[in-house]
Amino acid sequence: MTIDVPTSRSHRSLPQLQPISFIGADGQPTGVPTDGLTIPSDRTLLGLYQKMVQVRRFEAQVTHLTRQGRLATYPSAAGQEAIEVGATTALAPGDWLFPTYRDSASLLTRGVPVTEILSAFRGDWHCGFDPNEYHTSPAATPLATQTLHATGYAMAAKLKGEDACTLTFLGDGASSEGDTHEAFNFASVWQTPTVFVLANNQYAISTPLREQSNATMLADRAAGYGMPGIRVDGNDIAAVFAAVTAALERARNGEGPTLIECLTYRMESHTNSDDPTKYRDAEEVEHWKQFDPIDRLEKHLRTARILDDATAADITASAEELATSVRDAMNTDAEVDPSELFAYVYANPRANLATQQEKLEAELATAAQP
Amino acid sequence: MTIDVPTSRSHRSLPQLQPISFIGADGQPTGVPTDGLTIPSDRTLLGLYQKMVQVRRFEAQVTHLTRQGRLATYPSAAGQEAIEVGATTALAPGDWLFPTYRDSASLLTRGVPVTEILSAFRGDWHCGFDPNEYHTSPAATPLATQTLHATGYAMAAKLKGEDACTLTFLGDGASSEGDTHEAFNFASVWQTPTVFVLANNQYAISTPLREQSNATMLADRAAGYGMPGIRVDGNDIAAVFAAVTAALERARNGEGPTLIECLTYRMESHTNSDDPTKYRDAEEVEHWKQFDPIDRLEKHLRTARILDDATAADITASAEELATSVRDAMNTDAEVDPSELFAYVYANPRANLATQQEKLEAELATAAQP
Amino acid sequence: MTVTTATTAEDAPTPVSVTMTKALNQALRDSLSDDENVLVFGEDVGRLGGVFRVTEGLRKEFGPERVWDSPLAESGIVGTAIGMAMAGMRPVVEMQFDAYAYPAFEQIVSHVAKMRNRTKGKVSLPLTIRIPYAGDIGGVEHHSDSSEAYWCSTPGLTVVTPSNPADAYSLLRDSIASEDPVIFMEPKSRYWMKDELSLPVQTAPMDRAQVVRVGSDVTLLAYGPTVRTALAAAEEGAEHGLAIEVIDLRSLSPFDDETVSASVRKTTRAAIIHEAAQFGGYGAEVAARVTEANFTHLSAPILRITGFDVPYPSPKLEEYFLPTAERILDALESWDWEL
Amino acid sequence: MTVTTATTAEDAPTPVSVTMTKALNQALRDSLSDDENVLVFGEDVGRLGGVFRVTEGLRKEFGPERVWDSPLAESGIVGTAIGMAMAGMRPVVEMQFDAYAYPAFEQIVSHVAKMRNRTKGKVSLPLTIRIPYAGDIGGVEHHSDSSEAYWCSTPGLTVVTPSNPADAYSLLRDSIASEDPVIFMEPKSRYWMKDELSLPVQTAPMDRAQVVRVGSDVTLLAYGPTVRTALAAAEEGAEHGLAIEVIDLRSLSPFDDETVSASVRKTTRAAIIHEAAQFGGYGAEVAARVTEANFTHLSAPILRITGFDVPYPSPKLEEYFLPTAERILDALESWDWEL
Ligand SMILES: Cc1ncc(C[n+]2csc(CCOP(=O)(O)OP(=O)(O)O)c2C)c(N)n1
Ligand SMILES: Cc1ncc(C[n+]2csc(CCOP(=O)(O)OP(=O)(O)O)c2C)c(N)n1
Ligand SMILES: [Mg+2]
Ligand SMILES: [Mg+2]
Repeated sequence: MTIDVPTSRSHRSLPQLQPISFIGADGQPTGVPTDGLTIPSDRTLLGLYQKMVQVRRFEAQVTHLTRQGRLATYPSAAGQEAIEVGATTALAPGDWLFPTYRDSASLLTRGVPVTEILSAFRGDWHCGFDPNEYHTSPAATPLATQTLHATGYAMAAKLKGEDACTLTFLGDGASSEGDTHEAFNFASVWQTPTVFVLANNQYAISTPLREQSNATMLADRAAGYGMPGIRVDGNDIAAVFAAVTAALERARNGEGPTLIECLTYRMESHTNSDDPTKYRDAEEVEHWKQFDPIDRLEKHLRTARILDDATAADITASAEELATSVRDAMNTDAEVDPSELFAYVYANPRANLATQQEKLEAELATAAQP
Repeated sequence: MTIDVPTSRSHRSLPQLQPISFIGADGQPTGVPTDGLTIPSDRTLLGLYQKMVQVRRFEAQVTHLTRQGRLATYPSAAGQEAIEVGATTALAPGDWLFPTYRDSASLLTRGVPVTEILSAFRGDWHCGFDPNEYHTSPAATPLATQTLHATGYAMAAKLKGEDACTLTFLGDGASSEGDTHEAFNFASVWQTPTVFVLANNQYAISTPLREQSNATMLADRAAGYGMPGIRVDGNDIAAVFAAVTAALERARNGEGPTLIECLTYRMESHTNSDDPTKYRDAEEVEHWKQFDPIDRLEKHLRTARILDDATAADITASAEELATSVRDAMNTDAEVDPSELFAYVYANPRANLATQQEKLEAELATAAQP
Repeated sequence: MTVTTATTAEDAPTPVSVTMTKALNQALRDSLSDDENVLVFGEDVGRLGGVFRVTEGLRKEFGPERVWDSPLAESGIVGTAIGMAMAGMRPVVEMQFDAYAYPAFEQIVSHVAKMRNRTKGKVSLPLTIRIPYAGDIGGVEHHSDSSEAYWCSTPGLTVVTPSNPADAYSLLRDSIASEDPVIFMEPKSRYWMKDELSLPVQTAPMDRAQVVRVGSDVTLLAYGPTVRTALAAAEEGAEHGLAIEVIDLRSLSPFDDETVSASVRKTTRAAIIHEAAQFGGYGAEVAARVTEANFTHLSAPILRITGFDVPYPSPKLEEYFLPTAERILDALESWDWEL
Repeated sequence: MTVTTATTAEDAPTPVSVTMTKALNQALRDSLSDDENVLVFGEDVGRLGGVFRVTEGLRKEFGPERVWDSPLAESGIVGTAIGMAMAGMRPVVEMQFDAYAYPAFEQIVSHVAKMRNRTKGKVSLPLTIRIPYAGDIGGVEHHSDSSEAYWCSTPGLTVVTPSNPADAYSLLRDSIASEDPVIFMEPKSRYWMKDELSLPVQTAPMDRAQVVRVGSDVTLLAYGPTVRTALAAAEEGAEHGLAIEVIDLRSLSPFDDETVSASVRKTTRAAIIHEAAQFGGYGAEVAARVTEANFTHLSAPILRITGFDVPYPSPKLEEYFLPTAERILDALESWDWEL
């Protein structure tokens, strides 16, 4: 006679080893089993392609401006465009996005204006946009903390009977933080409509994945929470988009959260102040170039005759337009108002802040005198 | 062409669904597959039986004294004796144990004197014993924090080339804390000789397991760290002892950590100030009585003719002796010395503490005057 | 000191004896009734009604979609509460004991405190974090911390603490209604304190201190668990001809400079009483700011009568650690009263 | 202000220009060489040498078994360091930025600070937690916190902070050698500050403050990043005939009452300067205790010249937030100098 503990009927299996991928690095179908996912239509892929080209141009431009000193710092997602664009595009407008410092490209995809995206990195103000307008949380810098916000937001939506799902990005490094565990667990216990998109770019600053985790894959974590986990080629936007779309559909149907591990590689340094030669070889970076997310989609679209030279030229032109607008935006220095230091700390006004503000204003007035 | 990410050859599989159990609740062999574990010898089982009887008597006696007000509070492990005794006995003397508030029985098994175990609950001093003497950390109250200490200690042992392993207990509730995740991850990445014994007693105070986790089983977590996980019937000490022994052997061989989930049930209230009728039925408690760890081992040992009435009487007598010594120990009130408030805070003496101590001593001297 | 809401003579409710626990419970019940966005969750706050029974009966009354037991993880509790508040809810979460808020420290300090500021006021977080604090109940280690200094030194947080049932009700309702996130600190040793009271009750505004005993010789500043101690000292002082004024701070952040300065300018002497250790404790801020604002009016330095600079002790040593009425009176004697 | 270890004239090393980063690096190197129990680990401290390059070259020199990159989890880093210290090691861990020590808050406050006390001295935790703190380097949000108040109000912790390369070396070596756990706070904006120096160097004992400029009119108390600011103010003050004494506190906990009181009794006026917000900041403790100990000697209240009571601002607003030499001199003017 053995003990009988009720066994939950939750999701329990380890993801397939081979990352799901529709379009190979050579632009050809990979033939990898797809775990029920279907490749997006060529129309959809063309749209995603266009956005990726824009995003890449954006990243390049901002990185350049940062080197010139127009921005204090900038963490580029160059090389990870398929994740930024693929995951974000799958969202409905009413869904909420919970990005990190690395995800400016997702903000761009979400429609946040350039100056508002770059506010933090230019040093104007922490969050430059109105989260409620774009249904997008301020980009989180304290790692993994946003995974819990995404879970909580989704829980509220669920309780209110609203349709909104949440999607949050996190990195391979952030996956080691306690908050990530707590978010996975809360989301699965509460069956919140949340999608966790783990951009596994092989490094947390200088720390390689093998010193971050001993798991065969990070998506293996999901089973321990009774949550579906899946691993996709994060440089194949068809796979990313399909996986996120399917996860959002499940979420909307009340079937709870999903963990999607997207394998990718950070092509740039961590931020402009990083020196990647200290911890990785030029060959490794070279090696990853062949898996470029844009190249392969371009090959696919050209083979499928969805993309021709004229369209490609239009797309490049519109990306150049964006780059110009970024340059222009960063050329005019934003005015900052020292009084704003005190304006938003509390909803209920405080005497000590008022006094300090007066002092500062008096000081500035004196300094302004001839 | 698909991306090629090196795949770690770490442990990757979900544990068998049926908890490993040698001796069924009826004292008969269960026939459950044992995943390579072997049942301990009857000699060993007799020793374990004796310790469990002692431990149960201890828990009953202390609970009784607590109800009488001799102790401030007491979290009993009644019903969980197989885990306390089975896991602790498997340790070598040089190994280190990292217990929690629930694990007084493991301290007893480790040889810590009764008054030193109960110091904290009687309100004398936080930790009543010398951790270095018993190779046992102070019992941790902040949940899950000790899992990291166990991992760190094991890492130091590994770095020093010492043979010591570490074992830590944690509960189903504690498994939700971020620290648990971090400990599993650090231990597996560093391949430390650590055994995590998760006593899943179905409740965290009032919170039932299904609101704590949506996983099929908590042992499923292990795969996500590339660590072996196993689930055993935590009320079958043969299974617990075998699993911990095997895990310690692997650990000593440099094969890294193991997670062992032990299914069990907390027969008493959380502590004496808890009221379990608010969250669980009497029937549920009744139901679990049939899986009692001591009853079944007694049946087995009697069937195997390892235990006869005379030995059983000896064992009961020695448990009674222990109970008497507990009563005696708790009847004499420990002296406390107010100056000790200041004695151990810092190794380097501090002027502010000296001043405060002087003040307190002056105050006490005045109060003592007729 | 407490005022019931205005009612006509006929339907004025008869005051009954109410514990602080009951008052808090009623405040949660009334907030849950009045605003469907209010949610209550945390460890054991559902079926059990919390380890101190503050949430007793609420799950039954409002259902598990409004009041529920969360998994055991404080960062998770606060972190998800942040998300819920972003979605327009007003979560009220419980940290089971003071030291068990520490796992949530990053979420509280880096997000709860800063969200409104970083979004230029676009996102408020109207959430309430209930923290039972302080000692004097014979708790084992890690169960008697007084963590107010951590929260008070964090810009963006509002920190309040009641010392009696009426304030417990009123301050908790105001905290839940506030657009700013509030750290609501509940003095464990006063949970079972009773007052004659009829609920609902609205006491002073949540950012004001209250003079709870008038005196002309000394001002004692106290909050939460030490208000009773200060009142006892005042009582005893009176027997020796010392007229002690006692102020219950109620709001630790913001600090009510106006009320306190008025009193100190009258008495010219003040002491702050708290359980937490002295070094870097909240009393340091009180002493520093009250001195700065009233330096020329002071006849003596502001004293801090507090716990010692050591970790909170085990139960048998508590009595030596905690500030008592005697210790307060002894300390007052240390002043040079001729000045 | 700095003293090189005694050597004979011949083999006295020639002082060279050393940054604080380099001095810290050398202190780690020398500690690793001298004691095989010293371990260095944390996020990116290995191959990269830390984001501020403080651990540069150490992995190469001592191997990945002494110096290595850990998984990214601060509670994990401190929690495992505790276990290692229990096993007799002397871990030195890095929190990458000040706000990223918060996930480790529970491990630091509930264990690091208390282990020795709870075991009656049987288990010491000789571990050093390095925390780069404060702002003035144009960091984005969460990269410029000054968290010293949290640690200083926690009994059981020792908190030190250097303001110059020589102290950086000496204090770090002393911290690693200490049986008590030390929070070692490194002022980010001073990392690249250079001094002529020959290492090794032993400056004042780690629990002592240092008078770094002598004056008779006012005492400025500063630490870490604000020492330079205070010295600049003193320089400027001298031009206006104000003789300002500057004390570098160095040790925040314990506080060197002796050195500070001696100075304050001489000058009768003091101000404490820090970057952190004022309310509940470390300056409150300084003002409170110095006032209490020297009340009758003071001609004016102790001023706190600090950051405002708001979250640390984004880079473009930093200059308005940070205490400057001008703001210090302005504040001193607010005193009634006739008193
Ligand atoms: C809690 C916390 N600890 C440390 C840091 C400092 N930090 C910023 S980014 C980073 C690496 C993150 O790596 P990963 O999660 O893989 O994301 P990636 O940068 O590769 O996109 C670190 C350590 C932080 N932001 N938050
Ligand atoms: C960090 C932390 N949070 C909350 C608590 C309060 N607490 C003490 S025991 C307990 C339940 C623990 O449940 P579990 O881990 O299953 O262990 P069990 O008591 O069942 O043995 C809680 C919530 C604590 N001690 N530490
Ligand atoms: Mg990464
Ligand atoms: Mg349990």
